Amino acid sequence: MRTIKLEDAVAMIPIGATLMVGGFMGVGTPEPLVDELVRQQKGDLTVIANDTAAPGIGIGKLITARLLRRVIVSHIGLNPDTQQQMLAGELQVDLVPQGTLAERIRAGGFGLGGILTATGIGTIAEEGKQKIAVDGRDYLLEPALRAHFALVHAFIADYLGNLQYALTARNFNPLMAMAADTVIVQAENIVPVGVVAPDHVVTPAPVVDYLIAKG
Amino acid sequence: MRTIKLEDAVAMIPIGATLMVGGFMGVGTPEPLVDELVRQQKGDLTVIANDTAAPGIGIGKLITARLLRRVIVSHIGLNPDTQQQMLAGELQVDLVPQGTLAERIRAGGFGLGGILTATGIGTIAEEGKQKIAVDGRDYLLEPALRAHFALVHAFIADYLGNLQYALTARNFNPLMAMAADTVIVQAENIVPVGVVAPDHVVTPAPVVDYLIAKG
Amino acid sequence: MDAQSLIARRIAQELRDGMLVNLGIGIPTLVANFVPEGIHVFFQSENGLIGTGPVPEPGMVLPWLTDAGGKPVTALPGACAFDSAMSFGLIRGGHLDITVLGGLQVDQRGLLANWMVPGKMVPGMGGAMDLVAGAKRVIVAMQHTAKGRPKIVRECALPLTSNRPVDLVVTELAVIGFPDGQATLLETQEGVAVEDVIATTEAELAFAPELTKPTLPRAASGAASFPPVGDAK
Amino acid sequence: MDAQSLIARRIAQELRDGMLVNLGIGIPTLVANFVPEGIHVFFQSENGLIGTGPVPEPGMVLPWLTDAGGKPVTALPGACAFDSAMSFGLIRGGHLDITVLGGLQVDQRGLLANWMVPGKMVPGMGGAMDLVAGAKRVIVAMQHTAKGRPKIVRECALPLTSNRPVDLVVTELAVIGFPDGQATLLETQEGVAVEDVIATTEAELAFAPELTKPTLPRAASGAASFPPVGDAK
Repeated sequence: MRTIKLEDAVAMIPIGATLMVGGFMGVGTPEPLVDELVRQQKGDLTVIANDTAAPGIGIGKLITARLLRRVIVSHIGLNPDTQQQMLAGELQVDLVPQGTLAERIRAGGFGLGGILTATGIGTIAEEGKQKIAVDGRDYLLEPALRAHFALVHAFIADYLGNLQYALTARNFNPLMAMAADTVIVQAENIVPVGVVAPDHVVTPAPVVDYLIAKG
Repeated sequence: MRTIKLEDAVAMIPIGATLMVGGFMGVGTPEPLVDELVRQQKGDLTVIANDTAAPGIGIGKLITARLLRRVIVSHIGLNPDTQQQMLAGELQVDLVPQGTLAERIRAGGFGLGGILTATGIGTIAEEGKQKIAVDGRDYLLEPALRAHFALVHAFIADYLGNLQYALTARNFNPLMAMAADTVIVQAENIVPVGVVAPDHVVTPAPVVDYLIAKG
Repeated sequence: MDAQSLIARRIAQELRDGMLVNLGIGIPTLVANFVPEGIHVFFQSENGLIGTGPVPEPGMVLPWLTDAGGKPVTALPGACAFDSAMSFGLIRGGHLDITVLGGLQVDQRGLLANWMVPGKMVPGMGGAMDLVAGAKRVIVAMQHTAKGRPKIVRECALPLTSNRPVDLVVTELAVIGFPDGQATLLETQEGVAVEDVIATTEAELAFAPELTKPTLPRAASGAASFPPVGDAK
Repeated sequence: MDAQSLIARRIAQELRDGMLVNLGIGIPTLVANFVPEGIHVFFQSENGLIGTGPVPEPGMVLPWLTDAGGKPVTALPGACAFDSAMSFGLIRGGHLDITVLGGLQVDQRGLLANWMVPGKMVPGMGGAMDLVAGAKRVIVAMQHTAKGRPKIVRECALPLTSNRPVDLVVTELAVIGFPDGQATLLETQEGVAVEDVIATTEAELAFAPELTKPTLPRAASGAASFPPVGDAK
């Protein structure tokens, strides 16, 4: 793990990259990283996230700035900009059931080829997907998801990169921290090694590549 | 969640049941529950666990007492009794790669049909298993595992049943706490509600059925 | 009591001590206000918390503690937090005793449509498909009709949420179950006549034995004359 | 220096700052004693810990903190604990930079057998199959021969651990890699002649350019005359 300046971290991300971005309706989204993506006008991005939040919040800022080519999300209902860009054909929106999305990301980070879930069977979400029977019950095969970069929000990071999350700001963050080639973390608090008890660490330090330095 | 006396908890378990038992070489195995199984001579059991520990330790006690018909485990190397009963045809031993075992148990608890892993491909562990190609790579389909009862060891339980584990005694315990019809917990410490911070809870209270009362 | 509270109060009677329950947004949220005395229910918020508490006092908002809509909440003693994989593991894995969701349409066999109106409203399914596929019991909380049109229909015109039928539909008029895969009127709300339910329901209804049978033959109720659906709220 | 320490010391030279490394039991464990100065390596114990420390002082044993063999250890500052799914997620998901394992046999193409001897020793694969399938780099630490018989063979007689070839085999005699799927002698340990390696190796060896080519033609080395294997330690 290396510490890095916010602008240098975002400078590493090429136009057209696939990003996982933590957060649930903006809660637990690393806002400084989102703001810097907008400032550096990193465009043509694919974003994998729970939702597109709302205008002015979290991923909503990327939508409004028209930096996204495609989103893979479970919900866009609270962001009219997303709906409008989607209907105008300017943004590809892949809707995935939330539990399936979480497990597909986890599978990507845990080295599994995909997941077998009954969710979506008998609905339009099953279209184009392989069905696999296990013990007489049908499941959809939903492939694993990975990204070039994960933008992760943590409540506490220690100097080694061990991460702890706060309450509902945890959501997709620890899953994404496992599932990207390069993991960039913005932490509310950076603390010396040993301040976080081993049993309270949620994301182990070795998976973190970069920790955004305090200003 | 209900509190229950040790003997009453074990009395619920029928002869021939399938049990998941937490622990790794006995570390994190709920020893009082194991001892009570031996005392009540609950036989013909199938045990799903990481290993069979060693004679006199954890699941090793069930082996020595000849209470097991079948074990589904990743390792038996440190228990000569297991090897001897296996070679004598008295005990069915299903060996499963450790990471596959952990994920199969998790899949059972998380409502997934099974897992797709490359582990075991090209070895005798692939025999009889379905191979599934995802994005051009082969994976073994390993079905989910569930049990009638999970015997779980926790470091701390609160009065509601929220669980926290200690260091390497965590291992399979939180996975098994999700994957059985009835979950019985033996905790080293039982504390009032609120003593464990919400972010430190590993197993949420609602999945716990019974907590062994202190003597 | 308004229609929404009537629905929520009736659903709350389904709660039992120790249950894990997920409440959707809208009417379902109100169920928490009617938990019978003396029982403890765990409410799950799918964004990662069991033990959601009421809105915080002014000055006490924690930005990392919200409901699934992003609105600040509090946490009760004994609450626990988890990631989204665990949250849906609880849902998909059969640990969730009851999910209460809103509905756009429910059909004859109990199949639910509640996540999109093609071309008009495409919010995404969020957690709805997992909740209906995974919960032990699925209860739909909705008004009986939308703009005068029935929401309990012969067949859903809107895209389904799951191929798993719901267990109970509670409206301001009635409680409907699906024993043997057939929409069945189990109760009417206080002061509502069986005939009122039939008149505002498109689906063929069977009747629970303890209900007074309707006096009008089904064919005469005119249910088949409702205009086609598709823009239900 | 004894054979085991020679092997461990050479493997330790493969470690880099910040790496996540899993050490198997036996010779691999010794690698931790030779970590080069000035670098920090995360050692994972697959029973659920990163940051395993040395054996505790008398009176300081914590029964909930052991190595994968159940022996008491300590935890270093910055350690973290996790369940077995996470432990193998780190391994299978490509987060583990190096796994160092013991070996019974390694073949010509780098395929490893290290988990059973049919009819004699069936301990179970434990984590070995996941480690070999999942780690970024697989290093085998083993003695060059067992009871005088080569362990680096044309084809493994014992059941394979994975269909993924290992990256490096380090013995007390040599360092062997598998570029282009061919066993290749990369180095000899100090004082060991290339001929000594050839004489104790059954597999056909290629030679790294910087190595002195052997003077004996391969066919004359008599490697083909080794007795069949099957009870290697």
